[in-house]
Order: sequence, then C-alpha cells, then structure tokens
Amino acid sequence: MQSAQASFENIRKDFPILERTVRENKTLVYLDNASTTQKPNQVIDAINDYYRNHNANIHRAVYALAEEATELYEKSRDKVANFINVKNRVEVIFVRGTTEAINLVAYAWGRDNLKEDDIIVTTEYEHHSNIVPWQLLTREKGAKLEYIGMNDNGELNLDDLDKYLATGKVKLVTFSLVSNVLGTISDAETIISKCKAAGVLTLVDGAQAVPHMKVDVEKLGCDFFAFSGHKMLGPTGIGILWVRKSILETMNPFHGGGDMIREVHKYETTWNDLPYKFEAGTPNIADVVGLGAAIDYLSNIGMDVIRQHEIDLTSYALDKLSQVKGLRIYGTKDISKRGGVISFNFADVHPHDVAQIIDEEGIAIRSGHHCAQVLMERLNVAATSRASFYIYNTKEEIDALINSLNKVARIFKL
Amino acid sequence: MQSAQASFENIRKDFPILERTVRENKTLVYLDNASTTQKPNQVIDAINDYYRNHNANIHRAVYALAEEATELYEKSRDKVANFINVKNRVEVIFVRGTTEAINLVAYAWGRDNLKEDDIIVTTEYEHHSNIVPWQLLTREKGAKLEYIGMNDNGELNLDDLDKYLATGKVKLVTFSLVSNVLGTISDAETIISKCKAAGVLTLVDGAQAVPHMKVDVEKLGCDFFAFSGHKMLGPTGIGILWVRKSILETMNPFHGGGDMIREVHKYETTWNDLPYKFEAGTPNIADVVGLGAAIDYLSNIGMDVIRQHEIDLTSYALDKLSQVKGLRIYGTKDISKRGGVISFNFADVHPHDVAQIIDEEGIAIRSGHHCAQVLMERLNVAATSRASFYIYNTKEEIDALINSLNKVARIFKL
Amino acid sequence: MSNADIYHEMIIDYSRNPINYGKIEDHDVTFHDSNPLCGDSIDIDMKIDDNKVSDIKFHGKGCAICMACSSVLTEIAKGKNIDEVRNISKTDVLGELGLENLQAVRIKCALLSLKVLKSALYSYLGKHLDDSQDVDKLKEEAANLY
Amino acid sequence: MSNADIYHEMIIDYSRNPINYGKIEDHDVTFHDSNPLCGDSIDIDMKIDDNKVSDIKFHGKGCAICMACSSVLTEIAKGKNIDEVRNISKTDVLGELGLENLQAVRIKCALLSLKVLKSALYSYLGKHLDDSQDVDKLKEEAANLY
Ligand SMILES: Cc1ncc(COP(=O)(O)O)c(C=O)c1O
Ligand SMILES: Cc1ncc(COP(=O)(O)O)c(C=O)c1O
Repeated sequence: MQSAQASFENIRKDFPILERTVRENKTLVYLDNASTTQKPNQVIDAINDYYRNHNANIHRAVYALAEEATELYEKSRDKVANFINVKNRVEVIFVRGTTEAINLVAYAWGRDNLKEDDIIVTTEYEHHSNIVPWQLLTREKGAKLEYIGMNDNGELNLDDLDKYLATGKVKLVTFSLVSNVLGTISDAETIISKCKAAGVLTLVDGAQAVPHMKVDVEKLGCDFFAFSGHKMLGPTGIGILWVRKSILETMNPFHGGGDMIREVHKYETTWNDLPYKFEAGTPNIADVVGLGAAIDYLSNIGMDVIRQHEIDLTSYALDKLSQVKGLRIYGTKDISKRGGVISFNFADVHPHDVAQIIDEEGIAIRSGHHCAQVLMERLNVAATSRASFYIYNTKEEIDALINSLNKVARIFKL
Repeated sequence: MQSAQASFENIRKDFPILERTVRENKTLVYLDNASTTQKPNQVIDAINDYYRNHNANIHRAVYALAEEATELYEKSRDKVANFINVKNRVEVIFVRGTTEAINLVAYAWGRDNLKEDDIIVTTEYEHHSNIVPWQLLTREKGAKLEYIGMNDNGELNLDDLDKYLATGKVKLVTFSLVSNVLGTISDAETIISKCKAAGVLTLVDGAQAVPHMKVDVEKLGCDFFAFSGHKMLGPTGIGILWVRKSILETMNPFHGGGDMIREVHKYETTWNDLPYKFEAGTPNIADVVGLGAAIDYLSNIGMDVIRQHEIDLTSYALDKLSQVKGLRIYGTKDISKRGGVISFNFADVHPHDVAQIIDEEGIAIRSGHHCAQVLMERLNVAATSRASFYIYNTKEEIDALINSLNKVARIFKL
Repeated sequence: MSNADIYHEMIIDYSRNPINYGKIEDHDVTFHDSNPLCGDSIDIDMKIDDNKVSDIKFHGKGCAICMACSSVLTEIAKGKNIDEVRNISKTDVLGELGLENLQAVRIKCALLSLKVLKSALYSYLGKHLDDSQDVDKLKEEAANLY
Repeated sequence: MSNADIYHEMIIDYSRNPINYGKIEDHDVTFHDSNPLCGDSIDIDMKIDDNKVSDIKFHGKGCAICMACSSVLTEIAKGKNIDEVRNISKTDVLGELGLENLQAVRIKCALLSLKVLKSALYSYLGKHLDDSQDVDKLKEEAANLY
C-alpha cells in the first residue's frame, strides 16, 4: 500500500498540466476524467518525436522515413492488440474515437444485416454515441430500437433482455461496459452469454472501461468492441474498433479511398486485406503512435493497480460525499460494481451553478446531461454534477472538492 | 528575389526533421510533399502547448480548461474560414482528412439526393478517395459514375463534361483542383460555370491546392470543398469539409453521437446547429489547434510567395529532369497550369527500383500508383516516380535528385 | 467576473422563485428550444392582443442564471408591443442582472430564453404577417444570438 | 542491406529477361493477385499432371525484385510435385537471390509471386481434393506470408 501510494505521487510529476493554476491562482483539481484525461510527458514526447524525427505517410513508400513511420504505426496496433488481448492484430481498426467506431458498425455491418422489424437492443444508461447511430439505422431500415431498463441502483434489468431476445428478432445487443454517468459496471458476462445462446451479436462500448481496468476481449466474448484513446492518457483524434474476424470478413467497406483498396478500375474495385480495408485515407499516424505510448504507460503501472487506486479514491469520495447534507448520489454504492465516476445533485442547486462556483476554486467537474439524456429522463433530473477520477488524482483533491461544496451551500443558503 | 530566397533558407530552420540524416549518414532530401508535408516547430509546439496547458473536452463544461480548449478549437475554425475565404464559419466542418470529407458528402448528401440512373461525374486523374466513395454510392443507388477524360498533356477534355451534362441526369461533378500525380491545375472556373448553368452541384478536392496556392471558395463558386491538414504543415488526423450553407442545411447527419444532437429521447432525436450536427463525438481537438498554427505559419509567408517559390523550383526541376537521357515526364510543361508535382519514368527501370536506389542517397520520393490507378491505366503505365516540392525545398535538393538518378543509370546499365 | 458577482441575491431568489413561471393554456404562440450542450430547456407561451404581448409565461429546466434571465426577460416583454419586443437585446437582459461579462458557455444559459422569445415571435409573425423577409431576418437574428 | 547488395547482376538480368514469363492457354489453374500498396500485379498459370507441376508461367507488372523473384520461384516449382511446391518457403526464394534481409515494404514485392503460387495451389486443391481443412491451412499460410 505504502509503496503504491508513493508511486502514485510520482505519477503526478509526469503530467505537466497538473502544475497549472487556474482562475485566481488556484491549483487545478481535475476531476473530469470520464470526459477526457490529461496526458503524461511520455505521450506528448512520443508525438513530438514522431514529428521531429519520423514523419512520413505510411505503407506505400520505400524511403527510410516511410519505413520508420509505418513501423511505429503498426507497432501501436500490436500494443493495442496485446493490451485488450486480441489474438489477431488484423481485427484492430484505428478510428477517431468510440463514436466513429460505433457508427462504422452501424453503417458497414448494420446496413447489410438489419431488415424491417428486426430489433437492436441498447440500454437506458448509454452514451448518445451508443443510441443515436442505432436510431438512425433502425429508422432507415424500418427496424426497432429497444432499451434494457435500469433499477434504482443503476443496474440493468436483464429480464428486459430476455423479453426482447425471446422475440427472435434481435440482431444486435449493445451496451457500455461501464456507464459514464453512474459508473455502473455492466454484468457483461451474463448479457453476452444470453446473447450467444440466442445467436445474437454483441457490441461493447468500452470507452469508460479500458482506461480503468483490465479488459480482455477474448474472455468477454463479444463481437464488436469500441474505445477512445483520449480517455486513457492518449491523444485526441484516435480510437479503436475491434471486430471479430469472422464478422469483419463479411463486412463491406465503410469509407472509400486510398489504402483500403486492392485494385481500382473505372467501374469496379477490389478491397485490401484486413484491417486496411477499413482504414481509408491517411490515418492519424502521430496520434496512433501517441496512443501506443499511453498504452505503454498504463501497462507499466498495471491495470490492476490502477483499478485498486480508483477503488480507494472512489470509496473515499462516496464516503465523504454522503456526509454532505442535501447531496444525493446516483448509482450503486457497491464499489465492486462501480468505476471511478460519481454523479450527484446538491439540494435544489442546478449542476451548472455547482460546477461554476467550484470552478472558481480550481476544481474541474462536469455538469449537465453527460451525453446521456435518456438516462437523465429515467432519473427524472435535468442534469447531474459528475466527478470522475484517474491515476493522478488524490484524496486531498477529493477533500478540496468537498470543501468547495461548502461554498456552494453558502451562496445558495443551503 | 534575393530576400525571398533568404527567407526561404530561414524557413528550413523551423523544421527539425530536415536536420536528420537517414540510411548511411545521408542528409534527408524530402521530396514527397504531395503525400504528406513535414511540420515546423510552431505546429509541434502548438500541439505540445495544448496538452501541457489547456487540454479538456470542449463545448460542454464550464470550468476554466474547458473554456480555454473550446476557445482554441473554435479559433482554428475561424482561421480556416479566413484562409479559404469562407464567409460563414458554420460551413466549416472538421473531419479526419480529405477522404473522410468526401465520404461524408457521399453518405450524408449522396444517399438522399441520388436515384437510379442519375449520374455522378468525376475525372480520370482523381485520387482514389474521389473515385471509390462514388463507386460505392452509385452502386448502392443503381446510378452511374462517369469520367471526364484527359488529353496527353494531362488536361481534362471538357467536351466530355458537356456530353454528360447534356443528359440532364448529372447530380454532381467532382474533381481535384490540382492532380496529385500530374500536377495539372484544373480549369475550375470553366467546369464550375458549366455546372452552374446546368444546375449541377460541384465538389472540389482541394488536397493538393490549398497547401500550395491561394484558394478562395467564394470565388470558386463550388458547393463542396475538401482538404487535409497533414499536406499543409498541419498534423495528421485533421481535415476540412466546407459545404455551402444552403446545402448543408438540407443534409441529414452522418455520424450519430455526442455533440451533434439537440435533444435525445428514446425514440426520437433532434439535431444541433451547424456545424456541430456534423461533428459527432469528441473531435481531434489538439490537431485542430495544430492546424490553426499551420495556417498562421503559411499566412505569415503568404500563399502567393509560396506559389512563386514552387514555380521556381518546379521550372528548375522540369528543366533538369528533361536533360536526363531516357527520362519521361508526364503532364503539361506549362508552369502556369501545373503545381509542384512531377511524375516521371526512367527508361525501363521500375519506379520502385528508382525510389529504393535513390533512398540510399537520402532522397525520399514516392513511387507507385499514387492512389490513382485509373490514371495509371490511362497513361498505360504500372507506376510512376514522383517528386513533389514544398516551401522548405531548394534547388540544391533538386540537384541531389538528379545526381542520384545517375546511380540508377549505373546500376541498371542505362 | 467572479462568482461572488454572478451569484448575487437576485439571481438566487429568481432561481428559487421565478416570475412568470408557468403555462398559458390559450396562448397565441408557443415555442420550445434547448441548449444542446447542457440540456437547459425552455418553453415560452404568449398571448398577443392588438399587437401587444398581453401575457407571457415560461417554463422549463435550467440553472439559476437561465431561470433568473427568463424571469427578467418575460418581465421586460410583458405589455410591450411586438416591435418593442423585437428590439429587446442581449444587454437589456444581461444588464438587468449585472451579467454583462459572463463567460461564453454561460452566456448560452443566460440567453436561451431570449432566443426562444425571438423564435416564438418569428413563428407568430410567419403565421400572421406576410412580410417574409422580416421574418427571415428575425430568424437569423435568433440563430446568431450567441 | 545496401542497394549494392540488392541490385546485383542477377536481379537486373532477370528483371529484363524474366524466365517462365508468359501465359499457359490450357492451364489447369490460374491465379491473380496484386500488392495494394504499390500496384505490382502477378498472374500465375500452371499445368498439373500426375500431381506434378508440369508447366508454370507468370506474367504481370512489377519491379526488378518482383520480376526476379517470380523467375526464380517458377524455376524452383517447375517439375516438383504438389507437396514439394506447398513446402516452398520464403527463404527458398529470397535465399536464391541473396535477399534475406530485404526491408519490409520490399519483402512484399519479393514474395507476391509466392503468395500467388500458394493461392493458385489452394484454389486447385479446393476443386480437386476435399480435404478442406488442408486447403484452409494453405489459404491462411498464403495470407500470412508477409
Ligand atoms: C460510455 C461512452 N461511450 C462513448 C463515448 C464517446 O466517445 P468519443 O467522444 O471519444 O467518441 C464516451 C465519451 O464521451 C463514453 O463515455
Ligand atoms: C488529390 C488528393 N485527394 C485526396 C487525397 C486523400 O487525402 P487524405 O489521405 O488526407 O484523406 C490526397 C492525398 O493523398 C490527394 O492528393
């Protein structure tokens, strides 16, 4: 414990932004990690080094720089494969982020595999990026979008899943492994085994899971898996779609363009091998390299150590927040079922006002609907405040958050 | 002239990679700028600074970092608008690159506006990214893709355009402003005015134009315009789609997800204002900021000065290359109709072998089909070698290229 | 602008006890809009008699700033004729509450109800007048408010 | 590996005068593939008698390395029985021309014809044998060549 604690203190030194002051000379307390994380020097330096020493377009040229750039790019693919235990590297596709990953599946798999009256099942606590693409697709196809409901503890009602699966019309079940608002860790094992038994494919939105705990897609057994680099110390503009090869091989391309083709003729074209068939155009090479550095950084610490650190912080924060009079916390208190995300409301004060008042103390939390308006409706709230933690956060920062809430209470005469 | 020359020498100091040696201690001579350009310190530093001081997710949060990040992001949109003379900033959409831009149009405009037997017209010298998306779309719709042919000088046969327009079935004419293989500058004025007269929309692929000459989309008068940041000193992973507002307003969204919505309900959703409706998910914030720095850098030099520098280099190179025995240059020799791109073949030596042999001398050129296989078929060659210039290139580097070709001649006993 | 300045008594009071809060069942025009980024959402109902806003109410969900500004705005608009209402500006609303220097994200909270009011007006004028140019101008104006 | 080593006499000669270049009109199997990145493209035709490659020819477009390797490969394969042809490895081809240390991009030029040969074989076996497992293994092998 001691030494783990000590090493987490060293970690902060790797993040230059944490030395910043904001507003009136207040130390930055960054607690919006579910939205995006800060970047360590190692990641910033990898991007730097790429541009200063190796930058070239990849795959096609024979000269030295192109060879180096291609190698760096493809090495990152291996790192990703290894990080989430993908056996076949060609199943790893680089995209902009989780949103593009899910849209790619909706277009390149969904349009060929969904027909009238088919059903896609999602959940009430999904991020908009795991709802809207399916609304667009089901509308186009005359198919239906259904929702697995949630109990008041923020856990999915798997009876709903059974009910939809029983119709025999479900083509895909899609859910987030960890909710970005409630922190709920979905019971993926049960969901996926039910779907497998019914012969239904599954997509897992891993945006809030991969950065925070060990994820093994082989073990999960899903068919599609999506996550974003910027939420795991990596740069903006890069994310991953993993698709099981047997499915990926049946999919038509999404974007047309350079690199995804084998032979282009005026009126017909053949496709490149996997994964290139799905990586049209010049990719975001520098940020793929940056993501590789982020994965190295996380692996060096160890995902289990990171998860334990977040459990410590989250338990501490849940405990402290519960003691604040008038403060309501959403979701389960069972820490084994919850990631490092805490949504709350403070008396009758709107979350925007909370966030703005504590921002003046240097504390950055998110307020609003968190791209989860369906969940807001379910919770019957307009918005929540949300604090979310990562490897560089400390108990002192949680104390600072609690302190700042006193100011809110004072201003709003709570 | 003297002072312009001097300032171009200073420019090289801004590009750290140009100090590199490659292979056996050879100075790098980077002549593959049509593929991607190198980055000045100013761009690398802007990305650095973003991550070290301002990184946060944009648009949604009230805290200080989010405010700064949003401002930096939106300022880059203004810079882009200003750079290509867009009057209404909401018409500027950030995408990954030219390829994504064109695919966005094919999906979000094309699928709603193309029907059976309609025609889309492209040209024989397009990049795959301006061919394959239209093949996919026309196949889906039972529509046709037709090609404007090219004369042996590498100029488009506008009679072909007249012929297709006369059918009354053309919905879109799409062409690159500058060919990435031949360097031909298309006669955009004539093409667009013919299309306007026929009530047909136009898409201009500006990937090889915007980095090299002043482009004014207002004056051009096209309806869609696409280009890539990485070909104009900017980072990888960022590009621009511009769409005339009256058309953009009629378009359905492309990707569904965060930021592009107004209100999400379980079964229906309304869309955000332009341009956000077309920017789903966390965008590539850092690289948008980096692109802004690239635009500042180019604007400081001045696009007319850059064009003149490339004219000087290209004339010099055309002259020198014509003197190499057995070397064949493709495309026009009229420098006023040509950008800084020269494709050639050297006797019976395959371009790959040329590129590999001169790579050993540190000289980086591209060989292959340059993502333009339709053009290769038209030229009746398997591949070409291509040298392409940018602001940091010098006449000495062209001399080095010419010298290295002697080695090719020696090895292949020409 | 520090929070001490923003969150003064009046804002807190209005947020808890908004003025003109509610619905008008027999309204002549109603309009709904929301802020896509934060989820604030406002409806405005108006009765219009003799070219005058004879009654106006709002309802919806929003932060203290949104609620206070909606209260103040509806108070300003009530009883005014249509031309006067058209001319209500940002600064009229922000000034009333001392919020002139609000940061960009929060400006959207403060001015959402003004946007809804202008939109309500063009929807009314669109139905009752045929000076479509005027209506377009108003539409543009509402769209470019922030 | 420097170019002096790569571009030796034999490569240059083969590139100008490839061996086994051409088509076999009455082939028993033919296969085409190309390298998506550079555009090199190779067809291989084979006659197979008594489980033996009685004749083999290639045609297509490619660089000196591609042409030389295709020449050498077809020379190796000619006359061999199917099992022996199946077992032709990268190093058999590269070794013959001293190209063991070729850089990654160029390996694809060197081995394109071997990939086409393996693919031709599985297409032949797929039609003439029903040991589909074996064919799948061969297919996988061809796909993973580089
Ligand atoms: C659960 C979940 N899914 C999807 C997303 C969308 O990710 P991105 O914005 O990186 O595309 C997010 C993050 O905002 C998320 O938390
Ligand atoms: C004319 C042209 N169009 C489109 C592209 C594709 O651009 P990107 O790969 O950045 O998407 C390129 C560059 O390769 C190009 O030269």
